[in-house]
Amino acid sequence: MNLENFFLMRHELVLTIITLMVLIADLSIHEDKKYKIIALATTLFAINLIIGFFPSLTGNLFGNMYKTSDLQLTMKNILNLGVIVILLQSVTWLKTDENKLKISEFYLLVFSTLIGMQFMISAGSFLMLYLGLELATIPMAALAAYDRFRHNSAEAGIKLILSAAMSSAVLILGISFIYGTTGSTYFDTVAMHYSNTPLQTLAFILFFSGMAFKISLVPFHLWTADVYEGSPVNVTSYLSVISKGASAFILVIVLFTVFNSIAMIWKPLMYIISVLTMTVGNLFAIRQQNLKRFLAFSSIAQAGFILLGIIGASEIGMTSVVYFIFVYIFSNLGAFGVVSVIYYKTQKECIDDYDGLYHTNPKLSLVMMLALFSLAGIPPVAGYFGKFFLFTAAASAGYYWLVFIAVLNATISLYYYLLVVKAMFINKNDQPIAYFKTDVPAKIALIICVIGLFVIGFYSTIYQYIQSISFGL
Amino acid sequence: MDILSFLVIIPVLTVLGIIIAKDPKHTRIISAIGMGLQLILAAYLVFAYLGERNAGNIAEMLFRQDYMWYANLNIHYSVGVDGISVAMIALTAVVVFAGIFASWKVDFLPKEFFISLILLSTGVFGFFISLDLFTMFLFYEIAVIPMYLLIGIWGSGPKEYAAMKLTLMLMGGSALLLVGILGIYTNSAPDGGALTFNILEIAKVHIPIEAQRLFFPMTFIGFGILGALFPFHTWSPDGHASAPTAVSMLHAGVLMKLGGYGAFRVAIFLLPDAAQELSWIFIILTSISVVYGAFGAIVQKDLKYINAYSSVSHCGLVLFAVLMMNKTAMDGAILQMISHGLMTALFFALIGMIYGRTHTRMINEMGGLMKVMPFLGVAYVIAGLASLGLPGLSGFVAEMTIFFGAFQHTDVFHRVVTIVAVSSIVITAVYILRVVGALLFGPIKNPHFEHLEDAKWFEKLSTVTLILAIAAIGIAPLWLSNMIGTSLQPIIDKLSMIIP
Amino acid sequence: MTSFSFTVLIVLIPLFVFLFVGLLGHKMKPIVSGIIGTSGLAIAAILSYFTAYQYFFNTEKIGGAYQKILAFNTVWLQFTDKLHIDMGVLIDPISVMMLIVITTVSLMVHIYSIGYMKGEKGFARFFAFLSLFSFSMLGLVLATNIFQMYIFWELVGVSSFLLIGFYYTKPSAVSASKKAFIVTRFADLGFLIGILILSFNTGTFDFISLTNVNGAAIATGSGIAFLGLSTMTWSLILVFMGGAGKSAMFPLHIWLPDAMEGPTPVSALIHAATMVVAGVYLVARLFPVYAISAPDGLMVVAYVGSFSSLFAAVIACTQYDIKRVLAYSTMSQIGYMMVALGVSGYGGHEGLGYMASMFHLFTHAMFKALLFLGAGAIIHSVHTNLMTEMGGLRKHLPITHITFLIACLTIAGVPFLSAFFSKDEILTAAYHSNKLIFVVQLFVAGLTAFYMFRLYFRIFWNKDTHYHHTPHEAPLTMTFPLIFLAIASIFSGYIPFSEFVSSDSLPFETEIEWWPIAIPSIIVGLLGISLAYILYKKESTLPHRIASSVKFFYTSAFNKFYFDEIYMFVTKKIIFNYISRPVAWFDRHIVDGFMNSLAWITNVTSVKIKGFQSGQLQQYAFVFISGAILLGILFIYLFSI
Amino acid sequence: MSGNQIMFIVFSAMIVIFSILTVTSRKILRAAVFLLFVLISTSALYFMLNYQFLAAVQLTLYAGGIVVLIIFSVLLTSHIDEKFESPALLKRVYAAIASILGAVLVITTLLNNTFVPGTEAAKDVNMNLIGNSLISWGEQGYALPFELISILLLAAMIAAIVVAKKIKTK
Amino acid sequence: MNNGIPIEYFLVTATLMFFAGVYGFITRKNLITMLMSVELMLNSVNINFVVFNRYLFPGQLEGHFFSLFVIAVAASEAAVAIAIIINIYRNFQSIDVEKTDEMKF
Repeated sequence: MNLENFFLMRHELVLTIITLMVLIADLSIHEDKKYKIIALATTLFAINLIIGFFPSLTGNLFGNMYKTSDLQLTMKNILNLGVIVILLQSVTWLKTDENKLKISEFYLLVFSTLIGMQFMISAGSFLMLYLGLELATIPMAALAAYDRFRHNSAEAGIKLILSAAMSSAVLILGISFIYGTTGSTYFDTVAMHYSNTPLQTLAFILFFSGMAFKISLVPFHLWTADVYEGSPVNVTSYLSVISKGASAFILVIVLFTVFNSIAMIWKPLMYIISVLTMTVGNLFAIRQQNLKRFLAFSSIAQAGFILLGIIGASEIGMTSVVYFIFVYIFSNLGAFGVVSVIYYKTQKECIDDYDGLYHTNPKLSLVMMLALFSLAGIPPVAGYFGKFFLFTAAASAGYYWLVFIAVLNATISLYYYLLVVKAMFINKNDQPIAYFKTDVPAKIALIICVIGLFVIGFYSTIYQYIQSISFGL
Repeated sequence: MDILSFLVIIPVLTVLGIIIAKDPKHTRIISAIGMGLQLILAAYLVFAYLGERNAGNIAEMLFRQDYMWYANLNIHYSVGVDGISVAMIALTAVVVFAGIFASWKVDFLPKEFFISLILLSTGVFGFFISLDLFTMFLFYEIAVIPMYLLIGIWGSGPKEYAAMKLTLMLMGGSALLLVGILGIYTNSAPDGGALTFNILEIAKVHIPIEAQRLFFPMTFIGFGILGALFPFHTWSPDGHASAPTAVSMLHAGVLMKLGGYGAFRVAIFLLPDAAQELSWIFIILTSISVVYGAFGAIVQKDLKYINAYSSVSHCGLVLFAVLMMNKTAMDGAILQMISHGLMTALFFALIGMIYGRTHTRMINEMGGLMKVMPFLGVAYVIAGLASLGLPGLSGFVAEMTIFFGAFQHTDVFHRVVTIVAVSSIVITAVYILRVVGALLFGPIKNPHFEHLEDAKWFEKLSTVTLILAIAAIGIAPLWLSNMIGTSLQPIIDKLSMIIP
Repeated sequence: MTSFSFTVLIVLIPLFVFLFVGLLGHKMKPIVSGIIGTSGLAIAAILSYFTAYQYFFNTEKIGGAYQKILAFNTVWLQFTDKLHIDMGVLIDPISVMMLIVITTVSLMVHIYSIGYMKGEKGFARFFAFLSLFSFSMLGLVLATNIFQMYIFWELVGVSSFLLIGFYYTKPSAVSASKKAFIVTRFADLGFLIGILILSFNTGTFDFISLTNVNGAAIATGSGIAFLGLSTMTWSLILVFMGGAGKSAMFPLHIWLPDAMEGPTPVSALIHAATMVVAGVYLVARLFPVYAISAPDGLMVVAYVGSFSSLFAAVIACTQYDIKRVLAYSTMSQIGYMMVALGVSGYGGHEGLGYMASMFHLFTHAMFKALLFLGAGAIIHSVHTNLMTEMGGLRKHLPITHITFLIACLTIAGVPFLSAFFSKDEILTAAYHSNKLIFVVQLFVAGLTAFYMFRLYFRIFWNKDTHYHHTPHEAPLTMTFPLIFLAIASIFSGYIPFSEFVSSDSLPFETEIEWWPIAIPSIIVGLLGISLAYILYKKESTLPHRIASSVKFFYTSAFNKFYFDEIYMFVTKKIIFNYISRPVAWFDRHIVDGFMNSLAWITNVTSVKIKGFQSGQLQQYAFVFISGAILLGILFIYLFSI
Repeated sequence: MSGNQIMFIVFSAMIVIFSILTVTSRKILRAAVFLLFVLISTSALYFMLNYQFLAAVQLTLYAGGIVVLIIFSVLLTSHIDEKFESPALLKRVYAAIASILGAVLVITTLLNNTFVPGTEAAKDVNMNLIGNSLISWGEQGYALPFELISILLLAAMIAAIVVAKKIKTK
Repeated sequence: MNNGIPIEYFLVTATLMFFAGVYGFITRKNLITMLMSVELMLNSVNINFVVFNRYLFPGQLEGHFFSLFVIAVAASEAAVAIAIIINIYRNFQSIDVEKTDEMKF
């Protein structure tokens, strides 16, 4: 082990160091000045983000337990990018009275879950995958329950931790069978020994159920809406964007590298799950009033679309999944950003409350609209490109009917996204949300999102870069 | 110089200009200037195109520009025009220009209104210049979405319902379309090689017939929904009825043409075998559209509904002609698109102006308006006459070309449906005269109408632009018809190769 | 050979006048627009006379026949390689004759209108429309091909529509104009389909190649196609349908009486002299095709014409509105022309009917225009259309009285007036071809004389009605055309028509067959006049008693045999209530309902499945586990590959 | 029947019975104690399989740590002698169906599977090996997970504190 | 083979334990008992790992260590879960899972 090796896993290392620094700072700062942690942690994380973009080596460490490649590095960078946006959006919330004394805990928990996700992405064995997953989940429950005196927050926390615990039990049951049939938990070895004997199929399905839980695929999604609704807004966006993105990444990697040999099993599986997820997510989203819950179901439906790329099971598929998640992060963060800004100013988070928003807060409405259009896959925002490439991937593999169902679902989804747009732009309201100034960090975060929404779509280099690095998988 | 891209750039710049504009007046002026430039550019394009052709340039598409965009999917930003697209671009420019003036007095959120309107037109222009299915679809969707806001915010009546229905149905159509396009893409290299979205390159290969059978209906219905194909037309009456003036103009005038244009440029051109094989189904549907729309229009009371149904009928004729798949009929189809685009835009502009004065669109509440507003009345009569196919106006030229083209088929089926389609001209006359009679003639029913003002200058400008265009085509159709016909040749050649 | 390219101007001048007056008319003094219109037409008329002179006297004939001269031709629209619509001017005997008729009558009507329309709102508009009509009608007759004819045919229709509906604030005028347009439009549908079939079979629109007796076109499509008739016959019958519509032949006649809602000069010009004979002209244009390749079609023409003329004459006897009487008389007279064409053969003396038809068209234009203009003068002075409210007008309106009498005598077929000759030729042709038709036409001649003199006596003799305003003679602008046309009515019969117009363009000789044609014709005419004299010279109850004695028949005829009602029933009830309404309903409820129900189903499903998201953590777990198990079962056992 | 087999039967029977009792007992403290029995029996199985270290960890961490934690929290939140009302019948039926179906599925699949033993020679499991493995970073080294679990424990601690601690409100 | 007890016996035992846990998780109303059910499930998986390791792949210790880490994870999970349960108790004055359903549909 030498310095180069450290550099190889710099994402995780730097993040760990930052976490520790925040912890130390927290211990040494007086209670009344805790707010300084905000600036410190954000700056540190920004540095981490930049370090992440340094060119780097790729390779395996710890006897293949830790793997990194350009693709995985990119994924981590994407996650970091998302997290910094969330951190910026959270500032308003953290400055509220209630959170005054637990500012640093927020950062600690976010960073440690992020470490978990990054290890998960870089996992080279099921053990690392499992541990990363747990690290990404257990503190997350605390984040969900962060607003201690809100019933909903507590409820979200308990629902998350218990269902996560159960799902991870199912997941490791699957892993135990994988181990039992292949004699290893290392991806490389497993991949060599995997075939479609019944037990291995069962093992795969159990494993997949556990992962599906994290990505909220139907029928493993039921926790999602409640947890999203109950959690503080920024935690919800963290959950729906980063946590989900990371899990989707690793699912793709595992499917393509480890379970490649049973693609004939998981392709039809994905087909079924994808159709179910899109449809159910959409059907539930239609009736929602609470925006967080609404976005929860919408993000369930979005997960269904991701499967389309996976099912493409090709270079294009891989690329489009990563690309879509990238786009999705920005779109969803844009939407959640607006929700959070408004929620912490006015405590309103229902679609009805947004009636006539455009007339008082036009900029926020526009950002929201762009974000929703991106989620719906309407050009010229990036979501269109994301969806198009996913569909291309699935179509290239010959799944035309699946694409058709997906596009129909995209149409349904457009319906409910438009409901929000309608509320903001069309509906009349005697007492709309009054005009207010958005805090600077949140504003920056929203601007980043909007720029991202346009740039990612039109600047094809991003997509091409992703493709160039996903070649090896 | 990449003059085609300017067609997209100018509107975008105009939108940016509007965003910085300070007050509604500036907004209007900027829009007018922008779209005026666009009109000039379109006119220049027509002449440049004809010049090139006269100079002996026989390339299928002129003014080609091609930039690689998404290299790994072989997606290009690829533009080029032939006579057909040039004609459609000119149509769009005219209608948008007229639309700006028809909505001169929008006072509720004018800035947003013009932005949406021009964005919509951006999509349309982009659609017509695209040679790449990807960008084509992109622009198509860009064109559809501003409709929602335009109808939802500035519309009237059950606008939210109508806007939603319209958007969803069109998006449902684009769902089919997307699958079709992807299907074409994935089959675009049956002999190996790179898959492509480029229309011209796809046209060179022979897509396997099984794939064609699957994707032709998808593509055709996808575009057909936008072209108000029976039974997928119901967004049209509600949408038009609720939309504000300029939007109805643009929508019926231009956006619906995307359907017809796409149907032949993509569905027929790229999937000719299946088109031959399956056209009979759609011919039946379109001929139903033609007659059905006309009958539907007879009993309507709302002016916009009448026009919407009439659009169903007329646009049905476009698709009908496209499906006839011979040069004359297709020529007629394009002419009909242009002609219908102009006259329906004129109709909607006038209806908007009348509604703005009378605050009703119910024909039974009106009457004798000719007396108080002769200019609008005359214009309405002209629009009506164009619609019922009076010689000397564009509608006649288009319809006749279609009928004669369609009648070139020697089998009974094609001839019978042609005669069915022809019979619509009588029904059209019935409802047009009914409207004109009830609206303009007779005694004035409502005493308030006695003091209504006639058109203002901007309204006149809008109306006259359209009338001139209609008359120009109606009186001297040959150059246009030839311009289209020449460009149709490659398509016909491709079709004739597979006709047994 | 003389160049006839200037003839384009005959068509274009009215067009320019129309555009000029139409666009700028409201800015001028009314009289200025009247003068511009009239002078424009005067130029056109002069040019027409010049054309006629040049054509008939200064142009070389080939083989003794008048040549068809393509004075001007340009491609207007190209359909296929073979089929293209041209715009041009075709000069041949009948088109030249029509030029004369149209420009003459039109000029007279223009002059007349300056007086008649004085003080009307929309004076300029009226003249603009008149010019538009003249333009269209001239374009129609000069058409080089059937499609150009169709184009102008439609334009004529629309000008007629505009002029009938000239008093657009009057609901009856509006509905009359609508009716006229729609009925003729319906007929035009047949015309159009006819053209479709004809042009497809022959591969050309062009009249010259179509009617070339030795050409390929005429020989095509002779095989039996449908219901025992050949394609060619069908197409020509359909084309005739268009002609029947314009010329108000039974059963497409219903619009013509209503069209009298228009200003009277319009009735004179359009609905008496020119437009309504377009149908006759159309058949004459295509006559060689009819005669050679579709004799069955020609039979149809003959019977339709004959029936129409009888039918109209009967109705005319019962009407009280003077313009309606004239309208039915027009219909009846056009029936004559159709009969003449129908019974005619092709070439030489066989083609007598053809010549007679054109001849009658010519004379009819003059005297019927005169009648209408006279009627206009009467209406102008007494402000009513109903003959029941008139009587004894001969004292008040001397010039009108005399000219009207001349016209009545002419139409009644009194010897040595123009119609005597033309009608005589028709009867001759009919006699040699079809005796039944001959008898009918002879009877109609009697009826004609009767109803015309019924009209004459009711207006100018009969009781002395008391008028609110003492009627006085019309101004010179109105009486001049009356006098001019009266002269024309008297003398136009002496034109040696067969020298100029014949089916094969070869001049031939005609002579009056006194027996058995001319004499009986004169006798029935005189009988009719006498009957009218007895019944209507003085006020009496006799007509009433006669009417009551054949009450059923009389009422039917008075109500035009209920044709309006039947049509009303068909359009209003059947089309409106049983087709359109259901279509609209179907559209709203079934088609749209289907689309809406998709949305509804989605929403309902959404509500129905909300129970899955019960908020109960344990239920979530249950679904999770069940899902995993089911997927396991599915993929292990069902998909076991 | 060897002693091993008897032991196995005893312990596995205990595991199964007490598991079921844990999830059906209507008194919470009893359930906790039954859980303890299950965990101890499991640890006994580990001993049988010759994984003493793991068995020890099982006893200390699981039985000693978690169960005690659970019992504490039970004491904090419930009355000890409170008897639950039994869950709704329908719920039990559903749960039973799911569980039994799942068990049947897994068991049949397991029984149908032929397990292929690895070819490597058995390793002697001793503390030395375990300790070395935990800090080595090569193949079969667990330094990285070990570090990771430390972060996890730290994070869990922070998480538990942040959620549960009482904050002085002003 | 090993000790004369077939591997399947262990696995069946573990499976029964797992699904007992599942049953408990679905039926128990008390949050803490649900947590206990989860512990049962995790424990059962541990047995699987250990048994596989011992019976099939004694050449390395992957299963063994996996169990070890699962135990650690279970502990931290329990800690956080209990913290949240206590918080729930403070908020709802009850730890009945059926009462924590304020958010639904």
